[in-house]
Amino acid sequence: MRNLLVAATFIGLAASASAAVAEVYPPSNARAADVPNDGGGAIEVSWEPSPSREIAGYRLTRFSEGAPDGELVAELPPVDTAFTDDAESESPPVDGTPYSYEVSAISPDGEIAGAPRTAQVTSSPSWIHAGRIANLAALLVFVAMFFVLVYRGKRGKPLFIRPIDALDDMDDAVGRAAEMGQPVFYAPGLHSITQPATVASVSLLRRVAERSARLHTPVKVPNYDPLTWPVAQEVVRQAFDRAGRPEEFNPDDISYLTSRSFTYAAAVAGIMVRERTASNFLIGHFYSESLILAETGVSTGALQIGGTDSVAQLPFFITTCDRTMIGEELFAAAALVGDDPVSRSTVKAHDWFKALIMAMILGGAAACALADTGILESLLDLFGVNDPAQAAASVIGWVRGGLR
Amino acid sequence: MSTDPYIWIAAILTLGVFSFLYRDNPFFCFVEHLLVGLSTGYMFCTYWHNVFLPELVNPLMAAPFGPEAHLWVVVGICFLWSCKYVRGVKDLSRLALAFWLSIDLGLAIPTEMEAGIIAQVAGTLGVSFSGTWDQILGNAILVGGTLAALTYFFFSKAHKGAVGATARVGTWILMIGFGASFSYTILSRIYLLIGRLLFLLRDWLGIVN
Amino acid sequence: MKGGIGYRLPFALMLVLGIFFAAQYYIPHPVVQGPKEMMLQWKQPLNAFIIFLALGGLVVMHARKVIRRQKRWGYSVVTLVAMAAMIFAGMVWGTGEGTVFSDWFKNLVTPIEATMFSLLAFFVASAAFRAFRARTTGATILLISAGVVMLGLIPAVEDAIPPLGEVANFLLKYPNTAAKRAIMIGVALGAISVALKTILGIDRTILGRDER
Amino acid sequence: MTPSRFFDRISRLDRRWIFLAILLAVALPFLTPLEFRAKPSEQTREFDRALDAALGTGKPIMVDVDFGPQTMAELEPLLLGVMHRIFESETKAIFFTLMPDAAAPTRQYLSEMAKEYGLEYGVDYVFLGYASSFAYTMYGMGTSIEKYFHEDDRGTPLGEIPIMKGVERLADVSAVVNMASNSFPKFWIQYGVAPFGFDLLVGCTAVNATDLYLQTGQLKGLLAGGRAGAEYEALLVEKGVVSQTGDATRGLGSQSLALIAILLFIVMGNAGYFLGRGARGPGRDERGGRP
Repeated sequence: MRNLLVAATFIGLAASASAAVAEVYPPSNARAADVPNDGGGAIEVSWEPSPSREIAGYRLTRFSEGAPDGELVAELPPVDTAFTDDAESESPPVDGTPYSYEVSAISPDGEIAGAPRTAQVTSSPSWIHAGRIANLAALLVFVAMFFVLVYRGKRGKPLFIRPIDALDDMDDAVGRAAEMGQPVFYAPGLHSITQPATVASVSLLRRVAERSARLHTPVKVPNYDPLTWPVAQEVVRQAFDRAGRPEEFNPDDISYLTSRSFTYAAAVAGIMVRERTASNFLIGHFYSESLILAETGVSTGALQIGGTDSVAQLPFFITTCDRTMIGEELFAAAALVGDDPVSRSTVKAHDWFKALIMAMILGGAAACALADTGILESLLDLFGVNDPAQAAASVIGWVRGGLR
Repeated sequence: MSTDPYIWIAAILTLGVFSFLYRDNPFFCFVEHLLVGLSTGYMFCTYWHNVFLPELVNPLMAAPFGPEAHLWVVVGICFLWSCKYVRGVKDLSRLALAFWLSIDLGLAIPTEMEAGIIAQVAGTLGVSFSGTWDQILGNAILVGGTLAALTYFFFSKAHKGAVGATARVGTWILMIGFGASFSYTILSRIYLLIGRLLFLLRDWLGIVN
Repeated sequence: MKGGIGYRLPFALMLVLGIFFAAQYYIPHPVVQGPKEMMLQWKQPLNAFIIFLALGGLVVMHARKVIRRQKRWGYSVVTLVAMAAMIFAGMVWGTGEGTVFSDWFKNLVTPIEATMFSLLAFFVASAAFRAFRARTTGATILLISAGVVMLGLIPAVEDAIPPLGEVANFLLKYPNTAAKRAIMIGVALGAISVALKTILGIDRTILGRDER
Repeated sequence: MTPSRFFDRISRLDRRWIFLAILLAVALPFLTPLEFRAKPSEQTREFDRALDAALGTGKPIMVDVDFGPQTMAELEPLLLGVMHRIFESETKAIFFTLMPDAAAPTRQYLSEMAKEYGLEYGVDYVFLGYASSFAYTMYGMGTSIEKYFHEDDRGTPLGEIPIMKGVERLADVSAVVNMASNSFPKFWIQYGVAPFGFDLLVGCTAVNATDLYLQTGQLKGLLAGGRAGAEYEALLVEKGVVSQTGDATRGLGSQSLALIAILLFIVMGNAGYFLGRGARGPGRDERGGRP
């Protein structure tokens, strides 16, 4: 409706400005099509601009069985060459009803020239998003690898996984705190427990807590996320139960602080300094405050083990922690921590998929290099491909388009 | 010098935080505890006024069985979660937790695939090898570096021989990246400090214009 | 009890909903998108509710400290009073622009948090001093990369040695991107794997329960 | 004290000395008449050329301000420079924000500018206030601005504001300038420039610039961080738009001194490490560079 008003002002202004009568030609090649990959109720109409030099705008009219005389959909400024008739229209298209559209050009003095009506189209919702099929295919490949390895893990097939140094260091760090008679500190990151990195972090927290419980060492876990807090509390409580020392568990050690990152940083800095934590674990997803936490830990002389999936914070953990789990290492460590054969074998699924990715990158880059040096074209020619230049261009187009 | 009492209070609190750089002290401890109280109070009120009332309580009060009646499920989930604190029915809270976990973890699977894998792979395999020599070299490093760094993340192969050598190059690529990003961050951090110093020197003391 | 329905039901719920939320990404049809949007709408009020519970936990913890006269209990009083004052202001006079609540936020919370943030300027320096030392090959490369970029960022140095800025840009554009991409690919694989393991009930750390 | 003991001491210097040095390095340029001059880089000139081209069209320009008090020191000079440039050329400007924290400072900058240039609200400039759901808003403004900002900051419906006549969507303005401390420029590219194809000019923090450098093709201009702010101030003085440089130029001094201080400390650290080896037993404080 607003489009209408503005175009109307447009036309009015333009009409008063130029009194000369100019002939107006209609736009050409008007066509309508269902918008793909959507939930239905949308039709896209497009056209080539009118050859008239000066037009006031376009008018879009829709015809259907219910409105054989047509209903106005929109009036549009002259720069437009497409319009989507969807839920924002006065009466949105109904799925399953055939519509045809007429696009007409309006001259500055209100003259109207219509293009032939488009063919009839019906909008419909899609069951599959065509642009995401590559994603789905990749996921299915990964899931297949995952299940093959889970199956092999269940059958107890031995497999080699390289040791992750940080895991051993974690045990040593707890031992160090116990020797010094000072608490262990564990920050599970700023994300909710529903995010993968926090899930991995809590798996590691369980190991740290179990070891601490056996060594009579308290674990301080200040939380930023209100949902991670009760889960972390439960995990630590269970660890103390399993170690047979439920009486040593202090629920106040696993506390909720606040969900504002620099308030959290201030409070954590206070805890590190005042509780004199001997070993600090900073594992999970962090933001800019990561360096405040880690540098404060350095100043108290604590042994620090970092691990994060946050690419931007890794440089700070690398410079301030004694050991850092970089990205995927965090997830791998979490999978290996329980010595569960099924969990262990899933790590191998990462490797299989990574090998596939590396092969694709190598192949794609090699194809690009061959194409850019002209070798690809001569190769295709050698194999008797018709129109090698065209073939090479389409291969590279596919590669550069992200294999879609 | 400022006459606004708020500026004075803010300036004193600012100094309290800076005092932590020298060592922990009661003043910083006070500021820290004050901040925790104020910020959690702030969180309570904003969530109450901006989320809890308009998105749950008000729609249900206005029309308990209207179009937003599905929000009763939220009340149900809150109830289940609260069972955590009741002996005997504690297990019911796991249902609520399962709901939370399934949404975010389910969503994470396709979106990680898209942003973390497909976008990154597509950006790497279609690089251009035409242009100036530094662009060609750069793109070669981009492809080779990505492959080497990915090799570092191989867990089911011992890092020995050719794999070990490639993985080693991979760690170097990682280190170059970490070093460069670290340095680039310094600039923005210095400006944060400039901002606080300007507050102290200009807004509070007025010795800088 | 381990195989009991009470233990299994949450896993079943998570399996069904988890697969639904992964699959909806590929299915634009309203039959799928409608329920998805509805459930996503639930997240915000639920989030508010768990925050209220967590704040309750914080109050209980500090109250316990005060009552038991634990170490530094006085500071817990500060926290409790500040929180009560803020909530009182926000509930009685509202939270809009110009209220006491927003004034306190702007003049008390913001400056302290901004100062905490600005401590990073000091910490990047002390971290650089300690970490950028040519001890091992890795550390040497870290040192060189960081040093070159830092030098390139000083205008006077860049004027004196023009290629320095270009080298810094080169490092940032190519090896840095390679490193970031490799990390992101690895993180994505790890995240998908953890999500699958949790949804399928292979990893029961979070939703499991002590069987004793 | 033997030399190796001395160097060992240096390698384990108390970090509070470093803090003191940084404090002095950052504060000195503000307390002393120490002058640092920035030379406008090609990138900064390119930004100005793009802005100049937009101002030359005679259409209003849109400015999206997305930074709060925390990143003000870095981004304020960029925004003020652009504001001077716009109002000096007597171009109409539409301001808005997609970040709640940015509303109050934007209001204040605009009232100062209005005083300086004698601008009339609603005619020469307008502030549309804050809109939530940034991605939807960016995308939606390609088709209708009014749908996302029903009324301006003072509660006037958009239809009644003179400056908004004929400004229906992003295609009706000459360019969008985004001053952001977060990743909003990336979203503008994704949700605005890609589907609707208008001119986007960006001012961002140095931290976020690393991501944007790779997308320079989609930006008409990029000012990254305080250094670009100083360069832009110098450029505006050169063009006679303003009479003297401001905070960013002094900030450039702080930045240079602090970087030099950090570099000196790194050199000291390495010297201490290698020359002080003799005095050091096997120690643990060897962090960094180890994954």
